[in-house]
Amino acid sequence: MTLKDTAGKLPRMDFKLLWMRFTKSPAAVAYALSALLFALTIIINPKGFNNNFIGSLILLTVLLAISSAGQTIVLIGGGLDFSGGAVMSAAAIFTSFTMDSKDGLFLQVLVMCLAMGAVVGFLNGFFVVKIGLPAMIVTMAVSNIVSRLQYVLTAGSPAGWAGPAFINSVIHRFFDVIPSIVLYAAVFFPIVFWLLQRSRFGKQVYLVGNNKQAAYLTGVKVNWVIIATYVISGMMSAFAGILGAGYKATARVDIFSEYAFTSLVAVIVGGTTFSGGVGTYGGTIAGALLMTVLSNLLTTLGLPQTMRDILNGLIIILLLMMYNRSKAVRQ
Amino acid sequence: MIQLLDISKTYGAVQALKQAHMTVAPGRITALLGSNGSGKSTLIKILAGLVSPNTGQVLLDGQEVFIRSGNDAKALGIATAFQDLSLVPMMTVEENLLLGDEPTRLAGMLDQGSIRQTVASLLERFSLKCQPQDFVQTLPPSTQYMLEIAKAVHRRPRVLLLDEATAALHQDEIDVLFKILRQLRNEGVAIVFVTHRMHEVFELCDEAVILRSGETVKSGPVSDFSLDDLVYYMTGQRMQEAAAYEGLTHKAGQAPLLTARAISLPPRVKDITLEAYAGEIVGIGGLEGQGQSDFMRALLGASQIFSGQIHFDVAKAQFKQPADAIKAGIGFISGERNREAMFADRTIAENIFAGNTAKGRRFTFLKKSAVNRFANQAVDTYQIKVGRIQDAASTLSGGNQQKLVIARWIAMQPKLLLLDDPTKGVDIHSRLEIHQILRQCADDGMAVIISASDTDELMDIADRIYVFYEGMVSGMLEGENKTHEHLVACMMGVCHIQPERQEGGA
Amino acid sequence: MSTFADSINLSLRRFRRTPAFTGFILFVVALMLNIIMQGIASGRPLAFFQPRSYGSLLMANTPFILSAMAQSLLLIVGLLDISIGIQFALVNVVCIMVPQAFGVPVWVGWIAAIGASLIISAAIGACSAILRLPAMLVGYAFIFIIKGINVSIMPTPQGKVPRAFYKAYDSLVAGVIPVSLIVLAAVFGLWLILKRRPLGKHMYAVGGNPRNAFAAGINPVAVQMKANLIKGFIVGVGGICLTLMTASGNPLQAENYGLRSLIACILGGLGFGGWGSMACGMFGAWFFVLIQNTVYYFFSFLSKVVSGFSVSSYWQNFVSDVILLLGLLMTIITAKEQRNTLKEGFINQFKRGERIDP
Amino acid sequence: GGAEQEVKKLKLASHNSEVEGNPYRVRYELDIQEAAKAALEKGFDISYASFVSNWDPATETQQLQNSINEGYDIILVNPVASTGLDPIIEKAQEEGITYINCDVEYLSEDVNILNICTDQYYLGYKTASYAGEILGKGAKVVLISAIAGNSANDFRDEGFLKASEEAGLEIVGRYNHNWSNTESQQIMTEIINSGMEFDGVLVSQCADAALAAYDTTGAKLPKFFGFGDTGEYMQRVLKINEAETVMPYIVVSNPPGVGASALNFGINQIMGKELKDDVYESGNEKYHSIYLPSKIWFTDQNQDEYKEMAEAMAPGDTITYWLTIDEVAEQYFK
Ligand SMILES: Nc1ncnc2c1ncn2[C@@H]1O[C@H](COP(=O)(O)OP(=O)(O)OP(=O)(O)O)[C@@H](O)[C@H]1O
Ligand SMILES: Nc1ncnc2c1ncn2[C@@H]1O[C@H](COP(=O)(O)OP(=O)(O)OP(=O)(O)O)[C@@H](O)[C@H]1O
Ligand SMILES: [Mg+2]
Ligand SMILES: [Mg+2]
Repeated sequence: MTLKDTAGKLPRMDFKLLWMRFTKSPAAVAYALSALLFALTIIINPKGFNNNFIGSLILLTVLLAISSAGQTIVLIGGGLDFSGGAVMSAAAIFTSFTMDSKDGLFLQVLVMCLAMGAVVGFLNGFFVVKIGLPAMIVTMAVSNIVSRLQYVLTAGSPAGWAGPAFINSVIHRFFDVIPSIVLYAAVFFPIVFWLLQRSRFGKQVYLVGNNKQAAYLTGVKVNWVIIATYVISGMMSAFAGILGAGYKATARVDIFSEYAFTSLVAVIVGGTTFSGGVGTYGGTIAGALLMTVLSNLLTTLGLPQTMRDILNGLIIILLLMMYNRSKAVRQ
Repeated sequence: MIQLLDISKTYGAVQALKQAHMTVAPGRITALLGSNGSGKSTLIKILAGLVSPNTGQVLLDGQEVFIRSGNDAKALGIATAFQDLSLVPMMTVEENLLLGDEPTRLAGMLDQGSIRQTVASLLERFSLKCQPQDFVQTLPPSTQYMLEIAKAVHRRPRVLLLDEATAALHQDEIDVLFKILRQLRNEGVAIVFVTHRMHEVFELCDEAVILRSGETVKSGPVSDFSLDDLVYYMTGQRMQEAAAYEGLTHKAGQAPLLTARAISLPPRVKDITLEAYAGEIVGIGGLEGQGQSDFMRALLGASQIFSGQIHFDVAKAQFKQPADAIKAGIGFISGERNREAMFADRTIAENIFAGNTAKGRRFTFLKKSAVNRFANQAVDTYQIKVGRIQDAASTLSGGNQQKLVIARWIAMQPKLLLLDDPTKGVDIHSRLEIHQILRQCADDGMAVIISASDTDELMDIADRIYVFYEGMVSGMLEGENKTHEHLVACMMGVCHIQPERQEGGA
Repeated sequence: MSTFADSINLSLRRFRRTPAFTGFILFVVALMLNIIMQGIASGRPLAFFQPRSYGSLLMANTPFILSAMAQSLLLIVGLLDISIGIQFALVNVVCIMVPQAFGVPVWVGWIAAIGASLIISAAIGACSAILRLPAMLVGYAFIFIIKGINVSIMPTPQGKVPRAFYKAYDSLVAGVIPVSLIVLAAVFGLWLILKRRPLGKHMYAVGGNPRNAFAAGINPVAVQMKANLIKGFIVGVGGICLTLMTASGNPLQAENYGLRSLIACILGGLGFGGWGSMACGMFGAWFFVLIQNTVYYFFSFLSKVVSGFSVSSYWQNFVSDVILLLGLLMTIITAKEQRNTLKEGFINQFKRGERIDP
Repeated sequence: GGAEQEVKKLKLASHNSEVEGNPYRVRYELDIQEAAKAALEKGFDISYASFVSNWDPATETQQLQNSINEGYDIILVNPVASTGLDPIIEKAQEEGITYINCDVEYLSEDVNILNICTDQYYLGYKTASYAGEILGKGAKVVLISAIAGNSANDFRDEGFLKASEEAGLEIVGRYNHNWSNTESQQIMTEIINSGMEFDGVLVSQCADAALAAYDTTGAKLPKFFGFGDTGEYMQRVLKINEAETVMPYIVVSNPPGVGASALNFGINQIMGKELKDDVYESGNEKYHSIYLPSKIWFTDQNQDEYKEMAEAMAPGDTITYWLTIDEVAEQYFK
């Protein structure tokens, strides 16, 4: 039975079909769940429905979504990048150090941070391809060294502040609601979308992630593509780090290290799988939104830290259950 | 003894079985036939406990039974050799053969002595030359399939299910297997035998059950059917005689598109010289493992030759990786489609477009509609049966998956197309279609090099056949030399046939 | 004579093919470095061989080594658990709080602690084996859950272990064998038995390919659950060792054993699913421990010879981490034979049953 | 006081649970180094080595054991946890090593070691009392603590609660930032988002990041903020209150120099001096803990004297100072 057969029949059937398609799209479900949790937050605490809330929701979502972009690409390509947090922190330190409360240095910072991200990404990719050990372990090792270097180079106490105009370009509120970071998103999101969905490179990433051997024999330069995903991931993390410096105004060593895991959770909740070859950036954005709303809800509930931790863990398990159950052996 | 009644099974939107039924009697070998995607494997897996049917009953000795796991099947005396194997590649031969069935002694510790003995006798019975301590993944496919069967037979089943067990076997192995199967039949074992090779049906089987699109269309004693009948029930069409092809296609004086001279690539390829002209189909024959695959991969640049020269399209060609070869206009289709060709989680459209994806500038804008148009065109041209082109490629049956892979390359219009045993496990009907497609390509000026494990197929499709034996060309069959007898003789290495035209032969 | 040499040669060649070879080489290298460095730093060439010296090294690191050994079981069945570290803290907390709250003898606390570890392991097993969720993120989620539980049971670090107990744990049997070594040997003995039982084979099969194991009549879920429970038991033992070492309770400790044990296992030659053995985890963990110890002595030595040299402590971490990366690089040479298997195994771990065999 | 002229060599091992990413601990180690150098004047040539356990009790134990084996004279420990080192302390003392615990209080009655800590209770108490002064009775505050289960945090919380009660402040929400800047900013953002009404924010350090949340959300500043002690925090509050008092705040120092002070306690002990009888009065006799009062604090009212110091600091740096050998001798020894 194909689509055409059902199309003419009762509208109820259409609904069923739509429902089926909806449940098959992790991004759609993640958005729906976000809306649900958002509504729940508001119901529990009606005062929470204010400009601040909406604004910072958008701000945090965008920041998380940008820092998860690289991870999305790497995971689709069949890898895993644990160095996102360390690269972000390094970029943030570099940004506040270089800007040192002065404006007009954005381009210089951008170029140098992206270069740094690319170098770390290249090391990741190169070692993953050459050492041939699981990406998780290799990138973790590289990430540790990036963290240690931050320390060695700043003596543990990085100096300087991000430039005021730059800070403003991240956190300014349009109409008191929309944070100006959306301007960055307006450039960044389409680039990622194009890269993954509308470029030959993106398609190659999907093929490599799905079946490396087949991709190789089909003429894809597999190692090149794998290394490129890590390089791009490093650059995107570095970019996220720059924005992070704007968000935080100043940086510390390892300030964004938690993003290594939070971004991974956002990506996975957004429907990208560990096995590679499957996933979309739209899903990741939805996952980032969901994680942000969830964190807000937990704060709204005002539970003690222990309960908050337990609930947080349980909810991650629940979210994983929605999409990330691997197939049963018996069908 | 075993009866399946009204079995239905759907995978998402695909209906694999529609109220299929089958009866298997003890002491009989039942052929389970059907074209690709007709649901044979699904039926087997239901009996093996790997697939749960949506509706229907399984009766064993008249009693309804529920097979929910491999363990249930084992308890009921059902053993299976799967089409896609059930060995654990990182474990040894010994461990695999006895997996789930290990003999123990005191306090549940493994009984090493009895393990060693059992395995040795099993290996001998199946004339297997591998060592008990070899890791399975290091063994050639045919040995792995024999192990799979040996493992099933070792269980001393009442019901033995063999899903395309012979697809990857050599003739000598098939002989061993048939001997054992006949023996088991005499012992009263009920055997279900799935195959696409019709002569095996007549040679070995007593009963036949024929599936078409998941329905049982016909069953009865094999003696009631002719070959034509079988094909008719499987496909719903009478077989058309493929017009036997004769004569050379390349004109004298035409320069060869590809020349491979004295290629060596240890350990399998020792000294191969071969030419291919635009517009012809060159066959590569030989027993499995005589260097065919390695040679093709060397042409593609997937492995580097040790010595020799390759000229492609006039220029000297020493490709470092497949990407370079493909850029130069070579296409490659592997018969190992799951491992080397399919992108199972990606859509049908993306799979068809894959060749195009790999080629060209990486950071340009790709229109979605362009991809879809390309895919739709291929689907129409090659009559691939798909639901929607946005469905995952894994929803297609084996034969259609293979057509998809072929479509992927042909749509790219390469100058030279390499096919490594592309019709393994593809049914007669689809196979003919694929042959027609290849012939069309050759007529349009493509050079096609195809290796096949099936001699009939080679005879049917190839203009010239190079026969490989132990890494060398034992014969080049052409014109009147191209006979079945010559082919088999060269395959066994007992005969050398070299055309005069070829100066630098082996 | 020559046959003896041959047989040695043969077993050596066979050993090179085993996954544990990688870890073993790293272990030997690290051990040599440690012996030399410690000898130089302390001015007594054989300082390492003093029972007190290696005894305290063993005593302090037995929990971590056990964490890697427990982790290796999970890797063999194709799972992993990064919350293994905080589970040690859970065991520790229960060990301390049960006697303190109910006035029962210490050993009752121990049994309760092993019970708690088994329950948590069963819950994690249920998520990864029965619900089939990605094991790494299950572990991540459980880090939160277990932390919450730990702090609920024991809001602040506290508690005591009777002196006799921790003195006994830190003692040497016959003056040369540390008690902790006996614990390690006992757990490893458990593995040797396990390996020679059908369950051991089934673990490899399930890790290698769950679908095919299932087809062979093995219940992958049951095997993975059993592996989780055995892991839980080892964690329980390790947690008790931790408790005896620190002689008190701390709800938030040892968290980083989770990721570190994983790295140790991979360094030691384990693959994700069906490849390697507990020996790999053990050697990998030893490598970790010995390198850390060596770096200690290295810097201690520097501060001695270079007058006015004050060690900025972050250099120690930097150097340790660089050595770990070098260790990973070194596996290119040591694990040549197992390289490809490992790569495939990693994909396999997430694809579960989707694997297409050669 | 032994021979002033003769130089006595001493080997010092500083054991710390963390350095990386923690400016406080960085400064802590630097201060110890400086204090060690300064001791030369008193005739002690101190070689310094430091070891970091990265929050792993096993590594800590092993490193301590190594230090004992290596024959260090003074072992200064900022421990991973406030319990769990009894066995190793016993060994150290058997070897005659001067073992001093500092910063994170070590809570064991079974061993007799000196605990030199900053008075954590006071930090919370001072903050909440000043908040009470500013906000008045019945005002609402939120309390963001550090890590639940950490002893320093718990002491501070006691102080916060006690003073809040005395001043009649109502605590309308309690949260944790787990000593993470990122979490601190996130949690403050979420508190603001929740639309909850409160007048002041009581926060157990990481105040800079919490304050940054007001920038990023664009919300109206609260009527009170405290406490923090980093360059970033001080620079932020000074800027906010540059022209006039916009947001009352408090800076209370939790000096990383406490380690250096502790070293000087040890040196005094090595000199053979004895502690005064009343040293535990403002401490805890049970654990032999001496609580050093926080010497520097300032608010919006007396900020001018501290402006110069604050502006010269790196954002992550904290206010530091320590007691010299003589100061320690004078204040705490007979
Ligand atoms: N796991 C699956 N998911 C979705 N569809 C499936 C799956 N397995 C089989 N199918 C579909 O079910 C149908 C029957 O497949 P089955 O494997 O039983 O065919 P078959 O007769 O064994 O074919 P072949 O001769 O090619 O092996 C096919 O259309 C196939 O695409
Ligand atoms: N999945 C597997 N199947 C079969 N053999 C394996 C598998 N994994 C590893 N092996 C091989 O089998 C050997 C088991 O024998 P051996 O006793 O030498 O193991 P080991 O690595 O030394 O571990 P241990 O010391 O714990 O027994 C492994 O070391 C390895 O070489
Ligand atoms: Mg089939
Ligand atoms: Mg062994």
